[in-house]
Amino acid sequence: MALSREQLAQRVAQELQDGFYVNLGIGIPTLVANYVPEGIEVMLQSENGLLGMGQFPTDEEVDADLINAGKQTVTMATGASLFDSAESFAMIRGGHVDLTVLGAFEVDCQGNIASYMIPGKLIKGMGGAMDLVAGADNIIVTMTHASKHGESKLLAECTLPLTGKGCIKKVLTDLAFLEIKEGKFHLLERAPGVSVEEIVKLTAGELVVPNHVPEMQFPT
Amino acid sequence: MALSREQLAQRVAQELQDGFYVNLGIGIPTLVANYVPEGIEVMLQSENGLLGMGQFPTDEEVDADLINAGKQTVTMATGASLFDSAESFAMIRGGHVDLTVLGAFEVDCQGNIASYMIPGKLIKGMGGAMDLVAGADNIIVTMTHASKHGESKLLAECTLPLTGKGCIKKVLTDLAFLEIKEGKFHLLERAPGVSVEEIVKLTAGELVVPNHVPEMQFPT
Amino acid sequence: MSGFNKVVNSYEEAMSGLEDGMTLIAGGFGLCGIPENLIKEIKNKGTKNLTVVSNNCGTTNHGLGILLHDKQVKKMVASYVGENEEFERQMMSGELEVELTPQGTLAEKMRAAGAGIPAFFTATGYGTPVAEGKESREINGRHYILEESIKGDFAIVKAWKADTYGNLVFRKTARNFNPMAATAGKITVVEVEEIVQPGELDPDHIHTPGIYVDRVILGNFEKVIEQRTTRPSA
Amino acid sequence: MSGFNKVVNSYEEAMSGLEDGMTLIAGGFGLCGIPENLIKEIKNKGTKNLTVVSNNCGTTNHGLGILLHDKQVKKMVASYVGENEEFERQMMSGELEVELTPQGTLAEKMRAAGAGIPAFFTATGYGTPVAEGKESREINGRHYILEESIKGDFAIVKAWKADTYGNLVFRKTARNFNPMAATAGKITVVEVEEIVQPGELDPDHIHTPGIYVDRVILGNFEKVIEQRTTRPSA
Repeated sequence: MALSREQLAQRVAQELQDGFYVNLGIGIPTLVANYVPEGIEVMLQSENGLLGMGQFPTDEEVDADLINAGKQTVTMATGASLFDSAESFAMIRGGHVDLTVLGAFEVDCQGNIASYMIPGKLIKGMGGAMDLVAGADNIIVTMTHASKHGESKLLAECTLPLTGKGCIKKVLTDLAFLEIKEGKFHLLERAPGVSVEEIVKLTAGELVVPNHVPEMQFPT
Repeated sequence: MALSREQLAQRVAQELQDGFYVNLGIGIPTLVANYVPEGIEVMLQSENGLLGMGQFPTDEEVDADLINAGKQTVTMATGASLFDSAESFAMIRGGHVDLTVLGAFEVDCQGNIASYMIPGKLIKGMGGAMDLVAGADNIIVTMTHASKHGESKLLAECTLPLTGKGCIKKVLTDLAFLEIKEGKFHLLERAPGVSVEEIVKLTAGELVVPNHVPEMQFPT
Repeated sequence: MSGFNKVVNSYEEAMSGLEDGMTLIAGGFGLCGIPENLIKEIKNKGTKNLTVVSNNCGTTNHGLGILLHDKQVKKMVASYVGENEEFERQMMSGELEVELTPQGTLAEKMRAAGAGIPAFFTATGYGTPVAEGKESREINGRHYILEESIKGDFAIVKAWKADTYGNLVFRKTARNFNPMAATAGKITVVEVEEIVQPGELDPDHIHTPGIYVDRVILGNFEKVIEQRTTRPSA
Repeated sequence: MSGFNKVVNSYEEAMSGLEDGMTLIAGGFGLCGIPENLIKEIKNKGTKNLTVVSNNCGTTNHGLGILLHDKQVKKMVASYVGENEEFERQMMSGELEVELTPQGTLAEKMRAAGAGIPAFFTATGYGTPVAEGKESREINGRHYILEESIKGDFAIVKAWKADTYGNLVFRKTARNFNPMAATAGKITVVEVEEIVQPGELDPDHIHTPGIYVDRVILGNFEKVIEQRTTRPSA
């Protein structure tokens, strides 16, 4: 079975370490905050100028001056700090964020990522994504492995305009957890019930498959 | 008579305008603060991180955490702000300071200034002077016109290592107030009782002397 | 009246001098921390052919988005188009020139302009469409591109409080691009929720010193929320 | 204990990992806002061949100056030598390598290192000895030189207050180079006058977010004044 959005978030959350400063992109990455493992504390960085993002506010707590990068109303966690956009991206560009999680349309086995536009169809803009992928050492891309029509999004070479070049090392799809190194995808784990064959079929870029590919583990 | 240190400061103070943000260098420039004309308000920028420098503290007010760029204890004027050194030099380099006053060993008629070292003899370091002369549009250099041995310090070409190139337009010496333009010194005013001949004799760089050179005026 | 008093009393005066074809830098992130009434004044003035530099262009009906209706904007420099249909439509149709700029690069371009730094190297955008036409260079084994600073004829800024000298304090994430925008305008106009006397703001807490600010005006803010997201009360 | 607790309880622990030949970035301006006891610990450790990056090198008997006595410093990157005879002596005699760097350029080099900007253009120093060996370029009719960022293996910082997460607040002009230094160290150690609990510092008033800080230690400060200058009491 392909992973649900919640399972994607849960699997990413397993990569968190105590004391990590983490930037979570819009969409599935945002859900990761709901699955921080017991005994671990992380601080969430929101690139519009907040380190230590808290949960959503109650109706009474809503403050138009306190939003996250997805423009949602939020609260501050204890020990939070506020700063301007230049400082925020100094943190990001300077490599001070321990983990960045973001979505993508395509990745390829050179570590390239495309996530901000589909020429002629869709232009969202890159927002902070180009800075995040260029600045972080530790990035996890969360995405669907293939389109609804079965076209792989893990390519030999991205077809869409790039968000970043040679910067992605870890990809979590709804089917598999993969590492990118030496110009190849390396299959690390498969989603529960998903066969290696299916993953191979839906991965267009060169894929290295070890003898044993463990299933992802989720707490029950 | 050559101007006293106080008169140099007084003459510079006549260039102040209401609402000016001013950086005063160490030495004679610092004295300018004592002669701000009636009805005019200026704010003093101290490049170590203070805008709105006040007078010296009383014994009771002395605070080791509040000093000026000359490392003297100071106070804050009403409406002062504090900031870090990067912000301070953003103001300076970005051209936000309205007037900069600083000393020099030599200037020349190309607008070059030398003020931070005499090879083999003296190395003070440039401190913030290189940033100040590069960042400001409106600079007044205060200096003695010649050495004790009668050697001009207003040269055709500086002999000492430069602090800045082509950035000086106004020079106030103990003998004269001069403008630098089109590769020449232009005599604007002479110190009371100082003859044009004496100024000509002590100016090594090309000097343009108009028919009438007014004496500087000082309040009595 | 002190030469440092920056307070103006009408929006007309606040935006006087803004002319067709000028470059306008605006603070704000989405609809958070935007100078709402300065933007409305620009709409009322009908100034045309503006180049607007701002992370977003508001939404279709709020913030900078209202300048798109009457085609007041010739060119937009922004990082994000999403959530503004009119912006996307004018961009796709070619009516509006758009220079998509990464968010951190945009913030740094504004800061650099204010700080007298004409250009800087950044890894952001290397190997992407953003790098086209720009110098790239390898430094210590990494690839970077050269980005130029971006200065505005006008900067419009939203702060929480100002004193009459133009010292500014921002509130929470409404700070965002505002401090950099304030430094990057030849003329910087700030709209605030409260004006206090000099000396009332703690000098250690001032985010933007008044040296960057030319005009301050007291405004009433609507503060539209784009994504009101809540959890149940306990 | 939280993964974000940065507090250490001994100077030995605070400076552990500092080794011969490393680059050390230090906050402070003259003797104002210097991490006094972190410097003393380096003297006690006897670490040698250091490259020290700081606006000044203290005075002969205080601050970083105490590292000059035992020749612990191989190279000094600073803007100002004056008022420290031993510094000047070692520089003139060639015992100490010195890279004189304009004060604003030095501050920006530290900030750039922390902000992932490897190099930037500045007009400061163009046409002077500072420009030697550096690229220069004309941009929009002005001349600039290219300056590279400067990163430290260690940064030592003095703040007024910290919370246990390493969020910092500075006081008056003791702020100076400290916030930039804090961002520029691979390991950043901060000595403070007071440690408070997370949540006690107003998030809007924090000058340096804890993300830049690795270790915090509570210190006792002598705060030597270089130029005590007073006016008569009224």
